[in-house]
Amino acid sequence: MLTNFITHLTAGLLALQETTEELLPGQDVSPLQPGPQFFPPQASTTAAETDTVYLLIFWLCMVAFVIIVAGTGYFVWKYRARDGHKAEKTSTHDNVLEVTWTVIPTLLFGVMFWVGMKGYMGLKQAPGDAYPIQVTAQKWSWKFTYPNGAESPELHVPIGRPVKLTMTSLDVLHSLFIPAFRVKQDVVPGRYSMVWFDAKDDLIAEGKTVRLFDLFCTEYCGEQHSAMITKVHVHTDEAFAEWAEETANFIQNEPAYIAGGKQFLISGCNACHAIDDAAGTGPGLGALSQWIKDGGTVPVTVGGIAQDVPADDNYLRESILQSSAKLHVGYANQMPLFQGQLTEEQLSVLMIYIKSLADENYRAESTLSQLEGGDEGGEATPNDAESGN
Amino acid sequence: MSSTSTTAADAPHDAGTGHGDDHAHDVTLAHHFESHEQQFDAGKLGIWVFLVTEILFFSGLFCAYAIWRGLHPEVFIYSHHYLDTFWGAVNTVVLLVSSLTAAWAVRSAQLGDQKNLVRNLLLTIVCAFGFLGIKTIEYSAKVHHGTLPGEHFKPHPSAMVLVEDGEYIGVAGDLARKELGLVDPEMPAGLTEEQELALVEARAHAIELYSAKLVEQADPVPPSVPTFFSIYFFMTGLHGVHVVAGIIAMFWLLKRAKRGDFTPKYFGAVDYTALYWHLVDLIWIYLFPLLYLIS
Amino acid sequence: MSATAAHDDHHGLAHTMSPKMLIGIWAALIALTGFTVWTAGLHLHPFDLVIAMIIATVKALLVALFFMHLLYDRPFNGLVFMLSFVFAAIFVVFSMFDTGNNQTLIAARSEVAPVVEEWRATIVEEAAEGDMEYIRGLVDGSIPFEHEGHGEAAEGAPEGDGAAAGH
Amino acid sequence: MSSTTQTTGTATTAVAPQQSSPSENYLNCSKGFLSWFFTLDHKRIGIMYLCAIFVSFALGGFFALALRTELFFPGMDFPAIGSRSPEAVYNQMFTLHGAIMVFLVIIPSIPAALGNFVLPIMLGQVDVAFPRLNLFSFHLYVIGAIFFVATLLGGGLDTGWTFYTPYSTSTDTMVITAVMGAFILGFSSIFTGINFMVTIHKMRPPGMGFFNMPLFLWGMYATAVIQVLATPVLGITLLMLAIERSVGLGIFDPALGGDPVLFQHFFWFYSHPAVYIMILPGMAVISEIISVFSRKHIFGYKFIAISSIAIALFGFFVWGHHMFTSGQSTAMSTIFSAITFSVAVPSAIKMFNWMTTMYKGEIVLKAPMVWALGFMWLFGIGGLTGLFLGTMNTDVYYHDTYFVVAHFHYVMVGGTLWAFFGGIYYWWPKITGKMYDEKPAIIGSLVALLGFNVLFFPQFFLGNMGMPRRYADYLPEFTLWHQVSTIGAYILLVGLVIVAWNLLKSLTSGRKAPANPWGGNTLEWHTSSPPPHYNFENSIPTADDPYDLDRWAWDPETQSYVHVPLTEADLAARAAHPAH
Repeated sequence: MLTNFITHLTAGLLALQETTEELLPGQDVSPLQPGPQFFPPQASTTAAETDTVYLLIFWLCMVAFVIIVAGTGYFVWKYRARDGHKAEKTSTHDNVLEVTWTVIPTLLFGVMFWVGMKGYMGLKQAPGDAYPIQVTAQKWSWKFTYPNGAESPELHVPIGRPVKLTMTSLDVLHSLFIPAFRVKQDVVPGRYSMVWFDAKDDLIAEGKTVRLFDLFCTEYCGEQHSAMITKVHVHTDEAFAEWAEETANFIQNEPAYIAGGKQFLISGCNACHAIDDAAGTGPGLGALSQWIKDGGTVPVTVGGIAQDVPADDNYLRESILQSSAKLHVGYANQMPLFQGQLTEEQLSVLMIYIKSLADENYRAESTLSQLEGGDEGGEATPNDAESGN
Repeated sequence: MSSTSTTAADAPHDAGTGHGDDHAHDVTLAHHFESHEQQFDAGKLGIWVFLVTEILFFSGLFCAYAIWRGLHPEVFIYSHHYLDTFWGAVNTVVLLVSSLTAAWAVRSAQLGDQKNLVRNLLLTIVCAFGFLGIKTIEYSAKVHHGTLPGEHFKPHPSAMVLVEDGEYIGVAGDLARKELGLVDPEMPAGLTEEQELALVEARAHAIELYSAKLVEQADPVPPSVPTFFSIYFFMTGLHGVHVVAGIIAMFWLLKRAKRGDFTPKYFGAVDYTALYWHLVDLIWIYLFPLLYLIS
Repeated sequence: MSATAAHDDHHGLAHTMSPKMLIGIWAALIALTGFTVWTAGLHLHPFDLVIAMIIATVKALLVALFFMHLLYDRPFNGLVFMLSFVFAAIFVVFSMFDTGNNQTLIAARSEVAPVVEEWRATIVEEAAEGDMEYIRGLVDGSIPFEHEGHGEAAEGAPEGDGAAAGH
Repeated sequence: MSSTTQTTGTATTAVAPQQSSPSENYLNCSKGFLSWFFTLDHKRIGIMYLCAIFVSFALGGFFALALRTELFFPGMDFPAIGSRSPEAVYNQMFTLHGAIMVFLVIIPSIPAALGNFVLPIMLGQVDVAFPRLNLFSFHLYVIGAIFFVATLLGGGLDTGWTFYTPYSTSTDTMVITAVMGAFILGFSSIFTGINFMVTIHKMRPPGMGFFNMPLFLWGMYATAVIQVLATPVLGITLLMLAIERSVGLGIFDPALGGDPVLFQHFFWFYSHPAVYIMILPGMAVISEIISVFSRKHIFGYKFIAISSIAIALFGFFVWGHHMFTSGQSTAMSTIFSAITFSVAVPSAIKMFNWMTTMYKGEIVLKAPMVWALGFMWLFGIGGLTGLFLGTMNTDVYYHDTYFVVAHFHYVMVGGTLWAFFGGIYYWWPKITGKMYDEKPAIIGSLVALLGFNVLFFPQFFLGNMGMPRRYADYLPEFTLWHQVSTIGAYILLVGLVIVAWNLLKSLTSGRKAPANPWGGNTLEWHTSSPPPHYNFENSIPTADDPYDLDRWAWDPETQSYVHVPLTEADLAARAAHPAH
């Protein structure tokens, strides 16, 4: 642990200097006006109201806090025990005072409740013409589905238009949080929850087409909870239309192993699986790919009994759709079932991609960082960083 | 709940406060109490507060029940056909009898009537065992039907509720018995044990097949039926645990009563246990209609 | 000590119930039990639940007031007891209200419980192949029953393997 | 019910306590492990709780430091343990930190440890109403703690202390063991509550009506009300969770048609009132300390007393404010938000009354008062930041971010733990019969205060920046404040080490404590330090106005306060102005 720590000490200090990040084509990174008091920029139409409510309460609290600290501090100094000073007999109760400091806070609290409630109602009622996006969360990835059938692991939205997310989870509770938009909503298995926002239309400068914001999972969901971070891409209208069109048809339009790599990201496989041999929450897939290529075997447990099974297409297919059937030795049964979640088409490109990992001819083109550099791209997850080591 | 301390207590007895009752050697008064009255009242408040915690404890289950019944009324209407109202009612009566004897035990203790105290306690214990016995009959029927909670819910095909013209007509196995004239099947005389067994099996099998045939007439089974049985077993099971605890307490009282511990000045333990027992009864008074009398 | 009813004894530390009262209350409880079973049989939808609850509450009151001596006890004990119901009610009502509000959200995605689904599938499959004649034959003994477990016995059924009872 | 009449007439009969401590006291009247572990003496039980709580606190604190250390840099610094990844190790640590601190430390801290010691003596009694139940609840505490240790050793727990479904029903860690531990600890808490409630109701001494009770007892009473009303619901919830996990109950499981949000209702119905189980006793201790160390009668006694009860009762109506983003219906959220603010009012009332008590007093800055002042500031921040979380749209932003983490640590550590330490210093002479060294005590308190603020104040900034809680790793832009926070954790550690060293040292080298070192007028100061086995050597003093500090005068010779009987003039003054 100590060596780890020292490594990070140096790495961390270096990281502080390194701020350059690979940019997407057309990405706007010009600074936005930050929100008050460490808040991120107000990037949605409702953000300003939340911040105003915050500031109102903040200043009221400051007044109260100054009264407490200054009052106690002054009394401690003024009435400190010392020679010649005696406690004075004062009244032990005063109903007028009591009523005063009961009524005034009550009224102020009433104001806070009221403004907070008004803001909340605004967050709850999506405009009727909102652009609908379906959100499916699972350990530990997001999948966003758009009306034209496009799917993506990162959220893409058009600028200046209300967007309504209808969300559900396939396993445990998650929570979608976009700080810059000041919205958060739990994603509950077994029901739909809704959140809406409208990205302000002055976020992207002339000549640029996209701006990125962070999107976090804020409901604790297990091991890789802290890696369940993704990006929101706010596109200009034309760029969004183009992106949606391209993404909806990527399986048809791209070579299978490239499309498979994108599907790999969309399905969130990269949250647990490295594409080389590195172990994550799940086994690295490079080794498996090699085994399949070599006609080798995989050490698995079936119903608790360890055995070696042939590494072939059927094994791969079964492991994707129903991983619990043959569990790779040394890993917990954590993987979600993809049965019914993937079309045959998606499954086949995914399998082609995984099998291509062992193949020199494809590897260079189909590595994830390469894919992420495109429209799908964005923040490298900690796992990718690991696999790069 | 009793707070009496049998450890001899020679507390400093408060001459200064004017409560100089001479009770230093009264083993029925704990050293930290001033008087029997204070001791009794403290215990009584204690047990009432304990009963409050019991009610809130059960309230969680009643809440789950209420919410589930609100969400899925069809499940409750469907599933309650598995519960036997007859045995439920009999058990209610058994518990009411035990409540009477428990209350009477308190009266006997208050009057110092040791013989009646012992007798009433015994009767209460008998009723409590009777209650558990009947519960066992009901539970074994559930086990037989496979209508167990949650993931253990694997009902036997003959244990399916059937519907005709939107009306529930009963559990398939029961209907099959009626239809096939198997309501009290008599064994032909002179069969070997093996043949008897075979016949029983044949009949059981027939019932199964018959009920399976009827299934087609049934409306879709409501989802979440297993949860009804979860709630049923949880509520009645927890209640059963309380009955067992009551029995243990009652045996302890019985032992002390026989020893002659209780006097008109000192009968708190009997009173407190009886209060607990009445609460167990009271909870059943609600469980019975909520689980058995749904229509 | 607390209030006492004129016709009741009062011994020592607490109120004592007379045998007459005890039996009377008990008889009332039994009668109410019979009554509630009877009303349940009448299928007075949608009032059946309300009626059953009113009867249960009357019974509970009888038990609490007399068997538990609340009527004669210190009022504070009664207050404490009542308080528990108030708080239980807050808990149940608030939770129910919220869940009731969300019912549509839940219903939108509620899936049929897999276990029930599976169960139905097997039964329907089995039922399709059943045959009354065969069943009657089994019962009256005209069709011999091989006692070698259900599965094999069922295979003798005219139409089929589907009738194999799943155990 | 009790009478509230004054008993000024009998007050003169109060006898000054013996200044010379009797040779035999509760500490040395019997010896051996069993004489402690199976004692019925509330004082010994209180001390055993105190020790157990300190051990748990050390364990929980160790986890906290490990977490903070890991968070010093972005990236994972924990080693993988067995098949558990570094992230999984982190998750288990924050879970156990939370569970241990909540269930084993904060909830029992003041009621079970200090309350057990002080409450019967304050009432002039030999013991609590049910001594064996009291011992039983301590044994339950130990058993519950053993379950937690078993969880720790047997595979850990990674659900967070909140046990939210369906994660808790699907994870492969030792949820059932931990849940059973919490269940048992819940009953320990319930039995303590029953005991205190009955003791306060039925065993007040002559002359002590409800409105003559020390405010500490009011706090204990309000706490007991919550313990009795809320904890059973936690019990049944945890039982349901255990059964849900073992056989698939179906009530919380969406796969069986259940509703995971329902679990949150069940859980917070207990756990929100539970935060008042944590803070009310703290407020109770502070009410005592502020008055005694300002040498003034407490101001607004009735308002402080009733506000405790108000907090206890209102606390039951507000649990939904933990669920504004959970999928709770908008209508319920609105109702819960509105009621939430009603709980803030009584806390404000207390704060203002304490300040007014200090007004024109003679403020003695000894260790208990320093902790009490720290309490007022830290709880002030904790309480005020709570307003952002009760307000609906700001809560949507803050829910499950570091802002919440900072807020509840300000309340639970800055509030409860500060009051706990204040109370320990305040009653230390009474409990141990030894005086501690004043200077290191104050230094320890100030270092801890500094460390605490450096530790948790930056977390408000992190919250504003949008840093989610329960993250094993974070984005680089959060690095700076995480580092400041980690440094604060070590400063706090230094402060607490000074405190521990100071207290332990007093046991061996401390000056012998007089009966009344601070001049308090509650009944525990009327007996020797440490008290005899049955609390009062000769006679139990008649209860008087607990805040009439004029009854005690400083005697430089014995370095303690001595009792001053009421004069005719005092009696006349009282007749003219009844105290409350």
